[in-house]
Amino acid sequence: MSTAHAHGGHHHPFHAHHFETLPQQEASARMGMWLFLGQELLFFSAVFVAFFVFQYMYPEGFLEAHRTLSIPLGTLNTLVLLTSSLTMALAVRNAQLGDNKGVVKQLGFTIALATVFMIVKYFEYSGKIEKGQLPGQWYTYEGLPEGASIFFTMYFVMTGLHGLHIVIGIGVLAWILIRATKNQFSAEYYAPVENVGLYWHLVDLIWIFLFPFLYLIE
Amino acid sequence: MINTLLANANGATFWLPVQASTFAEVHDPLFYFIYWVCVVSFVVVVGVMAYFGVKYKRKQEGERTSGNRGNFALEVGWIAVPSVFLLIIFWWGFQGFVMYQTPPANTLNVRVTADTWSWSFRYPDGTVSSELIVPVDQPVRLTMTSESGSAQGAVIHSLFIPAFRLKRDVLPDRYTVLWFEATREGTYTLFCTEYCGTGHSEMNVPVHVVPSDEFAERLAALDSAPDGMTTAEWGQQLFAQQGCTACHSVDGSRLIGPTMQGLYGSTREFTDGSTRVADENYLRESILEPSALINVGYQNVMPSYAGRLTDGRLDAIIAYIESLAD
Amino acid sequence: MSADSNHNQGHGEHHVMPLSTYFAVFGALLVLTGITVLVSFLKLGLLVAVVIASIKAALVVGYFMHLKYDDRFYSVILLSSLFAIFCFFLFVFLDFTSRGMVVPEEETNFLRNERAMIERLEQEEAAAAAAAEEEEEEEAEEDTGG
Amino acid sequence: MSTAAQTDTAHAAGTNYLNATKGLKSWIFTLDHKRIGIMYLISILLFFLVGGLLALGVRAHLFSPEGATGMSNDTYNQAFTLHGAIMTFLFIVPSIPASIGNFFLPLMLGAKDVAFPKLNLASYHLYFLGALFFIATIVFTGLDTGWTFYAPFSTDRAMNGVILATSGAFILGFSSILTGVNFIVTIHKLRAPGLTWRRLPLFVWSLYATSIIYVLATPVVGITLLLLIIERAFGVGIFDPALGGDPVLFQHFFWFYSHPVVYVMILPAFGVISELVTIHSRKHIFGYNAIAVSSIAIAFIGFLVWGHHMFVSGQSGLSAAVFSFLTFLVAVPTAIKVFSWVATMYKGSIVYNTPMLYTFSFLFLFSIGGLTGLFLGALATDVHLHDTYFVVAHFHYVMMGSVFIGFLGAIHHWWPKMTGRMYNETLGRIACGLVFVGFNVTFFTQFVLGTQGMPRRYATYHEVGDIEPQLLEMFTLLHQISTIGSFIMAAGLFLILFYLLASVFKGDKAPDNPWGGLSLEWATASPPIEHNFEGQPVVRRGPYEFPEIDPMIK
Repeated sequence: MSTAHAHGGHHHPFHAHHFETLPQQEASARMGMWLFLGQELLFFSAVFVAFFVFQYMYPEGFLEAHRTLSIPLGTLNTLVLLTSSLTMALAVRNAQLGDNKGVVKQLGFTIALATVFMIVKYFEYSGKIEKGQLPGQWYTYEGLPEGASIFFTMYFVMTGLHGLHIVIGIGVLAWILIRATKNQFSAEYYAPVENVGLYWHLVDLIWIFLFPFLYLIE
Repeated sequence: MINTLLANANGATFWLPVQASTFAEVHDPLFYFIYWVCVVSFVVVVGVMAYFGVKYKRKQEGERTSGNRGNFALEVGWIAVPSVFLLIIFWWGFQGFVMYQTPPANTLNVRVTADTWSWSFRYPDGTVSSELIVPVDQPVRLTMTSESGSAQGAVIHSLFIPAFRLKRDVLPDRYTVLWFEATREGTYTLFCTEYCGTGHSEMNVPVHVVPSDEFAERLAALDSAPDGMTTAEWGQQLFAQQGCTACHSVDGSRLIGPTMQGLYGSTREFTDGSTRVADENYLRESILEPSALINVGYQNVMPSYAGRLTDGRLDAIIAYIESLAD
Repeated sequence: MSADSNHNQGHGEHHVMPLSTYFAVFGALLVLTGITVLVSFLKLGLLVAVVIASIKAALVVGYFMHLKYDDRFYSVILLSSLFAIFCFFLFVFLDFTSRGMVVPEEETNFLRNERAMIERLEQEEAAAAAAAEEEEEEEAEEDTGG
Repeated sequence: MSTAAQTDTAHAAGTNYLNATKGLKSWIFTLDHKRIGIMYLISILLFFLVGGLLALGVRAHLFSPEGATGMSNDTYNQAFTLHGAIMTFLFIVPSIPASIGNFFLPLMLGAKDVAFPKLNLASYHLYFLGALFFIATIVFTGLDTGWTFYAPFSTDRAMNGVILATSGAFILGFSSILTGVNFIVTIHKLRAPGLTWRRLPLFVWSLYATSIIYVLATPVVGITLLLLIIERAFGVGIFDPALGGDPVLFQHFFWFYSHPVVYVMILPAFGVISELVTIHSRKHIFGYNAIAVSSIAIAFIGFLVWGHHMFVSGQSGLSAAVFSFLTFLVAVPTAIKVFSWVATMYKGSIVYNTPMLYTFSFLFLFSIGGLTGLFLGALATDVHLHDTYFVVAHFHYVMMGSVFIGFLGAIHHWWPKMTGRMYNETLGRIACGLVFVGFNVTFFTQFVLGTQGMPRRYATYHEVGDIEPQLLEMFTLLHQISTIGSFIMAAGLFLILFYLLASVFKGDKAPDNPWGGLSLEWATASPPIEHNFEGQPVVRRGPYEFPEIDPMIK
């Protein structure tokens, strides 16, 4: 299809026929990604609203319940995720420079860090499940004021949704890692790396807010 | 046709039902103000449209049309003028809303409980009624909540009395407050307007506005059959009013619960394997504590009526069920 | 194609930031994380945490996500989302925090503690009953007096 | 290479997007926005048929106080729930944007396709998947929550279809979001040379505003429904007060989406009317900037007014007042549009064809729909009218009387371009009249029902709890008139179905530009060729600068 509409310029294999130029296509892809990120923010905003509403309703329950969370584990995960953000940004930079090997290396780091994050999460979750610090009707832990069960509902919903995004992130990171091993990216075509990067930074952004709200604020 | 409606309507108009509360007196003028704003705006917009439609109907292909692309003054004008009316309507509505939300002192306090699918009203002296009885010209405050006597959770209902122009949602585990002062004696209807399942459309009961001096009498009379009615007949009436008919038929057909036809004196089988003859004691217990024994083949969904039926009413309902024996 | 689609949209492909910028931003993020953890022990509350988190977010968005060097329209998208989120928070909280402000009676609305509600009602009812009794007594006195 | 109609020379090989490739597979996996638009159109109309038949069942049942059809309360509740859910999620939210919009947006921009054709196909597939969930709900379980899924009824008590249906709505949400993203990027990046923002057809502006809402509001209902699913499946207690949750929070979440989505429905119809009223009266639109800007304004103010669905739910008096005030604010840009359309007709050359008749109907019905909103926006009157048939009548005037009539107008206006065939004009006018009369008979009576106090979602209205006899008499009469009206309307709609289908097989061949339109979709063949245009069209003037316009006449 695209060959039938050659406009005389270069023709990149990933250049779709309905775009005049590759940069136009790249910019469109990025704009689409930013719009997608906008909706992601709205998606998460609802659980934040719910969290604060319940905190307003049950201040004591939330305070006592949040003290049962482990600040060291939370901080560790924050550091892990921030570092993965750095490696992701470096992967994009390598892609900009057309260095597919560098992309592979940095994406490898990012995936590894994401996995570490999930492992830490696993230990946190299993601790909660053991103690019965669970949502709603599953809540069996004793000794916390009214509203603690809602705190754990929100804890699991918020970190669960975020974790789901991490898992999806690992999937798409792996996908572009494979594409990078095939040398598919170049200085003029690297939008997939960049867009996955934007997604990954968003996951990090959400955690930047989740961490203090859930673990820290007294 | 409209005239017949009006003639039948007992003080009601084509647009609004009987005006029977102080809030209705506040509501109706605002309603008609908006109504006339709408009528005039509609006539202007559609009238101008129709005029242009007729006047500028195409007479020949390719005829010249105006090069007009806008008119700043006109556009500012039609932003400004409606805005003024919108502000008036907003402010007027807000005033009424504050009144609707602010009960005066010295109200008669009635506690309202909504269940699926019946209402119960508890008066300060402890009398419980399934119909709302209030004295005329006396502010009444309803403190409302939704409960569930059955295994399933309580849901949101909404109490609506068109003659009083009043409505407020009734929530589980919360209390909402509504107040009114009835200004006109008579019997009106109270509807549930928040969708609540199977019996939603049958969750309506009468509201009796009675003279103040008869009020105490009416409350007392809640406990015995009205004049000219046998206990069983009264029981039949109560059976319908309490919403029993939503789940229990009296003609042998199967609804959510067992039919009442031939129930009395029959032997019932229960999910725990026991059996029992349906005598008066059984009926009484299964109304007050329905989840204790569940008939085989039915769900544990009936709410408890403990605290919602006075003894006299309970007896009447039992008498009615007895009268349906084979 | 369109006039503004090809050339004048500060496309980031030629803007490769130096490595030092990335590490500087990363360092700042680490420091801010440290601060926010330390500050939490001082119990300074929500505001400080939100401010620090916002600075961190701005760093990530601005540098790691290249927003600073990209098409301004992306910032418009971000701001529109934040506007919608702001409205969402504002009005939900307006409702939950202002009950009872215009209408004092609303304090009873959505009261979650049933016992408190029943007590309150019973007190009112008792007071009303007492008042009624007094009236009756007065009437009775008047009767005997008469 | 200009907008001038050079392309009416029959396309060399006589191929167009319809016959370029053959076979069912070439449709299901097509990346052509026009074919995707057509698939949307067919699916949407199919679900309109299902929802419409349910509505007829509902209306027939209400013909007598005890229920004329003899269906049980539970059956009735499922019927009205599915009517609402199907009409909202499967019909009206995607209606104009996904079908007409998909087809015409790239054409109007002079582009070969939307920015992300694969994403476009994916959103159609998601739509279809979501629709399958709704069908599964009908076939396997039941759904009796009302389309609003209010907690705690939906988490606790309702039939088991809740999880299926909400999952379906969740998936449909993603379909909407992807469409929105696609449209915004397309409008930004794929405009033809010379097509500046101020030369965009107003339909494109309205799609732009719609897409903003798709992207910013839909995710919230996504998460809300997800939380509802989690709550129903696991009992986590977010919305269920028995577990410490808050049902009013659900209402806030739900309406944060569901009010803006009302503008998703109406804005494209506004755009359609802007096109129709100009072309068929050969006039430049009155106040182009005001109409374009007010679309965007409505999209944003639409996010600030959701609480007017909750005036009696027990939200605080202060927030009720704020929401009421903002609700009146949104009335202003809407009024601007209506006045501008009427003013556009001034000194025009108005032709009375079917699309123009729909435009007149739209203005008539939308005026009623919009004005009756004033009763519901004012706090004191809303207390009386909330959750009564007045609300039912109001939103049917807006959604059916305006959006659906706009949709019909759009279909008639662009039918020649989409299919290359002309429909029967006489039947078109008759059907328009039937729908208009039937609609008013059906729904105007419901205003009176509502003000008299008839609550909505009632399966029966006989005297279980002693409804006052005079009310009962009135309710019965009005319900009967309303039911009769609904069948008149149905007759009109079936007539439309008939002659449109007939036109596909037997209709006269349509010229490339039957109405003399200036926007780019008229500058290509009817039906368009596979890649829309022969070469790249270039725009040199605005879409409403008709040759008949004489700048000397003021």
